[in-house]
Amino acid sequence: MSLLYFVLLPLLALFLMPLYRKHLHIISVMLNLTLLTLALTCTHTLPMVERVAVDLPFAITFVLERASWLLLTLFTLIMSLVSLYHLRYGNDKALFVASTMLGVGVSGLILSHDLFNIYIFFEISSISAYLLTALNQDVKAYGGAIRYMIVGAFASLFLLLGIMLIYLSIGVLDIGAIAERFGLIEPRLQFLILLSLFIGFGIKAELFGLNFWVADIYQASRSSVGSLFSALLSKSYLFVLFHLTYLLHVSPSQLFFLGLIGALTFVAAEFSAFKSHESKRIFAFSTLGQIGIITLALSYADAMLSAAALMLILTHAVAKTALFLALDLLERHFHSSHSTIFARFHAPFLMGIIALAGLSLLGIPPFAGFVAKLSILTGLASLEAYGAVALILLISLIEAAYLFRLLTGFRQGTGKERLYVAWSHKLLLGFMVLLLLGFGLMPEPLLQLCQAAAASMLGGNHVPL
Amino acid sequence: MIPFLIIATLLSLLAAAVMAIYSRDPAHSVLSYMGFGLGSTVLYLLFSAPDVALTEAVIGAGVGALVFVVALLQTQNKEQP
Amino acid sequence: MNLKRTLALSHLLTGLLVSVMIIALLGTLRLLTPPIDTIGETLLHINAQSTQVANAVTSVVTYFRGLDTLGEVSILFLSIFGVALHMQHSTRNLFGAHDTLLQIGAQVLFPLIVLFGVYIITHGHLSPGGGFQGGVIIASAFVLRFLAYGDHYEPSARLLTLSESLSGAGLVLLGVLGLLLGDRIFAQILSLGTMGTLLSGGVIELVYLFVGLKVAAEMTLLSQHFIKARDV
Amino acid sequence: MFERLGLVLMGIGALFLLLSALGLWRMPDTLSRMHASTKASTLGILLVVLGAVCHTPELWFKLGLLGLFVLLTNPLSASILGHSSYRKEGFYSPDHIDALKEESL
Repeated sequence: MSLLYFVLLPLLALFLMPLYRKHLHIISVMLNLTLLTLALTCTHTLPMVERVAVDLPFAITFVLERASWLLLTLFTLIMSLVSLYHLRYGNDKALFVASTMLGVGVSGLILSHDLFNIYIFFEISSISAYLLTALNQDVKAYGGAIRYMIVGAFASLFLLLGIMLIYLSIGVLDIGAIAERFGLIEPRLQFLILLSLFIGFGIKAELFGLNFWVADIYQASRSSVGSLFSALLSKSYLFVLFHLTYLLHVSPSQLFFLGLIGALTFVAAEFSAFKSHESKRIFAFSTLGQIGIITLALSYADAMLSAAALMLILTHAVAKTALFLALDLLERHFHSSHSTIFARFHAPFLMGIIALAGLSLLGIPPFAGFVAKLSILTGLASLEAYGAVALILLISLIEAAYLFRLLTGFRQGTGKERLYVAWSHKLLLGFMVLLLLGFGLMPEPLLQLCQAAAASMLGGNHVPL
Repeated sequence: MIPFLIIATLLSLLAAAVMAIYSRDPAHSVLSYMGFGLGSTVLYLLFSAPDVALTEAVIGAGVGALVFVVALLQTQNKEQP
Repeated sequence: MNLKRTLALSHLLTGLLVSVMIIALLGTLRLLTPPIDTIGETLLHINAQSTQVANAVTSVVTYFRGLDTLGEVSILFLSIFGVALHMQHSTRNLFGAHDTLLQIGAQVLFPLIVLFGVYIITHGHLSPGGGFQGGVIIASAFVLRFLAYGDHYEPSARLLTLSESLSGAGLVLLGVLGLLLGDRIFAQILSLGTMGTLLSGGVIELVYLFVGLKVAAEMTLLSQHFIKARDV
Repeated sequence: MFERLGLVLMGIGALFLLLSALGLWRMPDTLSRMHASTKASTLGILLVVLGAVCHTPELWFKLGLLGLFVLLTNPLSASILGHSSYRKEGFYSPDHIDALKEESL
């Protein structure tokens, strides 16, 4: 079993496209389920290290340890769910190409331990994200895609600058080798490298100050694409950012800066979500808010908090996927995603899904989101960061306010228009909510997985040279 | 000799880039862009990277300029229907 | 968000970028103590041992960093797919010239240019060049025909797509075969031959062949889409 | 000996190229500029190629192909340029004879 299959199999499926051009949706489901199975079979053989072509220092190394395994499983799961969701809508070539490529990009991002290879996967995932944004082929979609492209070009420029400076000064690109020699670089140059890497990944991970574009992109694209963006794309960039941060042993003041950025992201995003009235914008800003909390928690470089942050990544990804897919059903029916449409129809099932997933997002007891948020709060309290605790609790009120506003919008207009939801979609959405509920009631196994992952992420998971 | 050539090429690159930005006629900009591509080809050759030079000559000065020319023709068609 | 604000934003970002780059360059000029010299030596040493390829750049591109090349090929595929998706309704040719001299010239030059491209691809492991460059050169022969013949020249889009896809699949399959038969991606499953001859380098030559075919088909498709695009 | 000859030939070729560039700079209109640039530069490049062959004779095949390629493409592109320039602005002729007008372009 080789780790490269996570990259090679989707590429093969993509290049063989002309052979089965009528059945792309079925191939997509089969591919993603295969990858999910592959990811699950890797459980017992962690950590796995694989070298491409030659040995170090020129080798590209692929590493699968606890943390990246957790994310890889999550990504393949989400991809499978989304492709199952699209099964009913038939053959869509553009969606197939872009989403499969996005899968290649994000799995490469978390698997690869070579900085330039990471850049390649960064580009692959970015370009597929532009394509996904432009999927609707109308003026709004093109505008969003072009804006995304300009921002993305800046991100990759800064990333390339950082990579170039690293290669010029120590002559290696493998992350483990860089971590060993990073201390040898002149401190001012170190700061410059960290800054450009931070800007590069921060733009894509939608951090504060660099995220002015996010809501427009989500609004321009389809809702089902939004689920891919918020569950896969930003999470993988965030993972790489913090993976590098931990490996390079950045100073406490720089970690504090990251935490500050996280807190600012959180506050700004939740306020913006409160102000907006378009459901896709609201969920986009809420994704930003969650990313803020995750950044804040990860910036403490503490085992318990990092585990909690990983848990939040998992629960948030599943909840957001359910929300966006439900929204996509609405959008396909009404051709709009303004929050007033919620008052126009009668669909108790969809309403229930949105409500339950929203509750999990908010952190209400029987759901998995609650466990994640609670462990973040207790972790912060055990580090005596009471300011952060108070901030999260306070801002969560705002989150509660806009989510309840959305839900009351639902209740007002009962019985106007019936919305038919196919049983397969019901099954899919119900599965996701049950997943959230199940992990909320029995959080122990998941928490243990997250703790092991956090330990391996913080421990530097050093690849022996 | 080589350092002098490098500096001369760099200066002409700078001139080509400035001309590409500030010339009024878009066609002149495209021409300057092609000049920029050729200049960088020479630069790569001077740095003894013939592979990169070949790529730059074919893609930078050839295909890139073709895309610009096509875009130029399309927009001009739009202006005078 | 209107155009003005977007523009202002991009100016701001450009300013930021330029200042950071200038600072970086000024800083690096003083601070760097490059260890690069040693890398080149090591690389040539490894290359002589493991690949038997005269052009060391080629063995870096296709073998040591084969995965990166695969990624770049798929980036190219993705961007050309994007262009094709949004420009697919071609109506008329932009260059409607009917110049007899140009047509005859194109007829004479077409096989020569293709031959040159094939030469560049197949000699990628011996001299500067390789799949990317040769592929683009072959595509430029097709561009010449587009220019000369206007609407009367339509290469089969189906054939182009098929050759593009199959060469990409061949590239990935080569990697998978390396994983299955050897121990790593693009492992040398063929004999290496002696350095400097045409049939040396084993898998590397095949990789460049596939890359060249793919790039040629992709670039031809791309230029066809651009030249025959409907009024935007 | 042959090396010396090759260098001289290359020098003459470079001189022709310089002259053609000068003509491109100094001539008044498109057609006369092309007159200066195409002929002189074709000759110049061929002389440079010939000089290179004399300088390193083992490259004769590739350099011969290069010369052939230049001979094929340079006049062709010049003719296309001339045609399109004529179609755009015509040319100056003191006795108002325009032989190209009768041809269908």
